[in-house]
Amino acid sequence: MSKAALEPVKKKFASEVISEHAQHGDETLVMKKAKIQAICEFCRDDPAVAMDMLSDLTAVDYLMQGRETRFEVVYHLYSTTRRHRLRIKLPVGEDGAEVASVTGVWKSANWMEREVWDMYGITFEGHPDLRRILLYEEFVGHPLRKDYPIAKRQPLTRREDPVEGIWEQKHILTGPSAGAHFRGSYDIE
Amino acid sequence: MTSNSEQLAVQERVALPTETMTIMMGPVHPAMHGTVRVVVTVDGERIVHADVQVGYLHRGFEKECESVTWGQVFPYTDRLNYVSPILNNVGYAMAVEKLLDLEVPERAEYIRVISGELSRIGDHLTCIAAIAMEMGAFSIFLYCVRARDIVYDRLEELTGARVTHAFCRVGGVKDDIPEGWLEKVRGGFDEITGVIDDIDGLLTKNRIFLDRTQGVGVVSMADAISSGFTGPVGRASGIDYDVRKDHAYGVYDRLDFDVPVMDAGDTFCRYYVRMEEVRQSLRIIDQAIDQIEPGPVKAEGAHRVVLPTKNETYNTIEGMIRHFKLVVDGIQVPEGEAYTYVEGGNGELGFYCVSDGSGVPVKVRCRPPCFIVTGQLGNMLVGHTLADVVPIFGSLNMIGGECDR
Amino acid sequence: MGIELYGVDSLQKILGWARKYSMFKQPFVTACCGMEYMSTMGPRYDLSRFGCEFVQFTPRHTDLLFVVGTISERQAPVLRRIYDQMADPKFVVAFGVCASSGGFYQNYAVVPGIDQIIPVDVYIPGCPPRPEQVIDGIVRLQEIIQAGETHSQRELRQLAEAKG
Amino acid sequence: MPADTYLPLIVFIFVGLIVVAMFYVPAILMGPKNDNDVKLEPFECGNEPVGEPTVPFNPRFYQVAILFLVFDVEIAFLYPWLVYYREKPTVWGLVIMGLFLTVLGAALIYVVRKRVLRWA
Repeated sequence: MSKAALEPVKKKFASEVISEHAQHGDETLVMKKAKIQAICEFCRDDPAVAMDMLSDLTAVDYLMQGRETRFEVVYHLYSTTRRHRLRIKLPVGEDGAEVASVTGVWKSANWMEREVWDMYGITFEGHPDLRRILLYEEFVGHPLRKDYPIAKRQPLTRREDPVEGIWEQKHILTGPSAGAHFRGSYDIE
Repeated sequence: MTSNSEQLAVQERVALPTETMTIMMGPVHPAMHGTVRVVVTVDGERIVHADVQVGYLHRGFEKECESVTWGQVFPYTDRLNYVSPILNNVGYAMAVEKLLDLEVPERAEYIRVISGELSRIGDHLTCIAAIAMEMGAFSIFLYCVRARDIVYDRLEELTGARVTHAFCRVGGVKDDIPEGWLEKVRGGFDEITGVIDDIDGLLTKNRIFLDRTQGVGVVSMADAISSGFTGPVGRASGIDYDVRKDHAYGVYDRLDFDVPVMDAGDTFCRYYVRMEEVRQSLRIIDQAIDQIEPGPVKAEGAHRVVLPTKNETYNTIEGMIRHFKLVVDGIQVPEGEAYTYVEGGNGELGFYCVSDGSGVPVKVRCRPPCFIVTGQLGNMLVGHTLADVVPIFGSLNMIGGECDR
Repeated sequence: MGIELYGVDSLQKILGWARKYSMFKQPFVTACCGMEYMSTMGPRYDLSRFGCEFVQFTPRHTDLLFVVGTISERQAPVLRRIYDQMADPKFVVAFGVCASSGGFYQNYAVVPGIDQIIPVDVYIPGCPPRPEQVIDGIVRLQEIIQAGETHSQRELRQLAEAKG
Repeated sequence: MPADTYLPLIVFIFVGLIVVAMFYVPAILMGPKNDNDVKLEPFECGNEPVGEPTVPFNPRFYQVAILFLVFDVEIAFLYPWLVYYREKPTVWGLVIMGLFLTVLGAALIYVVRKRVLRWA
């Protein structure tokens, strides 16, 4: 986490930098989201920075903390040659939550961006096939948003769904309570 | 003669056009570990396109972490990479300790190293068992499971559970080592080494195994770096990056071990790097057992973080209040964010934790090494035959819990 | 329809004995319980001592659906389809707390217990259950089979009769 | 020497049928029948079946099947000839089988030279 990673980027994209800190030793740059592709290409190609691996890409929802821009997309970059790291954070507003995709720069971004789209609803324009990765297509909404209730289920199938043929009528047992409705005990002895 | 077969091929393509067939190697498939569906478009036997669909074991890890206190997240981290659970515990514990700037006593670090390396041996043994069994070598599966049961016995004696240990705590580990445990751990070494040598003899020179794994699923070093390959899969493609060596955390700088790196980048290398790493882990545990000294197991004097001992809780009012506050409101982690990374079973296992000062985390992001590796499975499969899907997928060691979280 | 045999006691005993000691297992393995399932199948705990060793991955050749691990909402239709495609007589064992009740994943992603989707005969608690618990669950199921109709069979039969 | 009666053959076939019936008839009689439409669909790893199975694929696979058939039947013909030849080794028998083997040997050489199977 040496300073060497942060200075060149800050010098080159001074206009983009919003703020900078090094909490707990993690060099972090908070930047505007407009030129993220150029920044990432610079990070990868510049010999002094040489971030040839995108270690992690995720987003954070600051709805409860009352920030003006709700989301924040976080990139963790790593250099296998220089052995140093850098974190880039892009504040992203809620309406029109859109960031340029960096799959062109690193191949590992492909699935991570799909997961951020699936979980937070932040679209990555320029992504080869942006579709849900962890949830099923019929799922409505983005679960990791703070305003999505944790237990709001959208079941694909339940026991009483008719299977053609034998299960057509409602199943004969009492209603589908929390799965504990037929604890019959078998008197075997 | 060869021109003759080219003409033959050209005539065929013109006269007898063929169509591709879509085959679903779905979640219920012996080689797909139950949670991945690969929709393969096949021309004859050659794979033209493979769409890998994961998410069948998405259990909402992050959503659950955002609704429990910092201390209660540990059981969830067990079930991320459930093949080497203690490595996840250590990763998450270090992330919170980084946020708290907390010092962990040396003995706790050594216990974390010993149990973590035991967990890593279990991970590699399970992966080798899966690779071999899916290619028909069922006896290797039985050898590996027998050796892994030894590891599970030692970890059960230490933590109380065979698979889901929840052994680490913020600021150290749950309990000290039971009596005579270290000798038992060392006693199990020769059996594990015996099993590894048996597998070496059976598989590494086995003609069928070599033909099916060498030169299959090759990933060049440049591709591997751009695709974020870390861990055994990355080291098999030539990336000399091991978090324990390059960013030594805990007491790894006092232990010497070497990092096996091969550069062919095919399925055989991924298998062989894991075999070598089991031996290195045994070496690490051996040295750690020699270097460990008695001492406290939890951070001293960190009243706001570490639970008081049982007799303090029941006999003193301060202990009881402290215990009550810690359990109900959780550890009050100061506001901020931190990213720590450890060498997990499949690679760089990172934890990015964000806290807003309350007892409940805002975000606990786990960097899933096998999710990022499986992302490239689609490109690796193109051009291979249908039978190669099994060894390639087996060698990536995709674990459902860590991949889908 | 099968000949009404449940009346003939001695033949039913033979039938129960034959079915209980020759169960072909469809391991529907998804999550951490899979590790304990491997240990149960391994040489040390060895589930095959109870006649329940042979592992088949197609529902056509199996009569015991061993649901091992968490069933997420995305996996539910797959589980339902596998259960429907299994040959009769079929039994279902829920292996582990996540399969029995969703475990400590009570959220949008996980089915709260597979009895929300298919009828279950034996629930094995534990997260993951120890191999001994699994063997006890299998022995429990064998007792139920020996006693005649298991729960899911009775339900299927009643529904078949109700359908006429 | 032709067997004077065919009784052993009939008994052999009859016992075979009995054993087969022993497995199938009880299963058909005593097995519960709960058919539904999903059960009759093809099994595709837990998904709805996609695409139709009869897709025109490469004729090379058909070629491999035919080649196997030819050489397998050749071995099938060798067995009775060998048993018979061992009892009464005549030159004429050798000539006939030699002719048979040379024809098939030529076919094998042709296949190898044409590199028909070299399409991996």
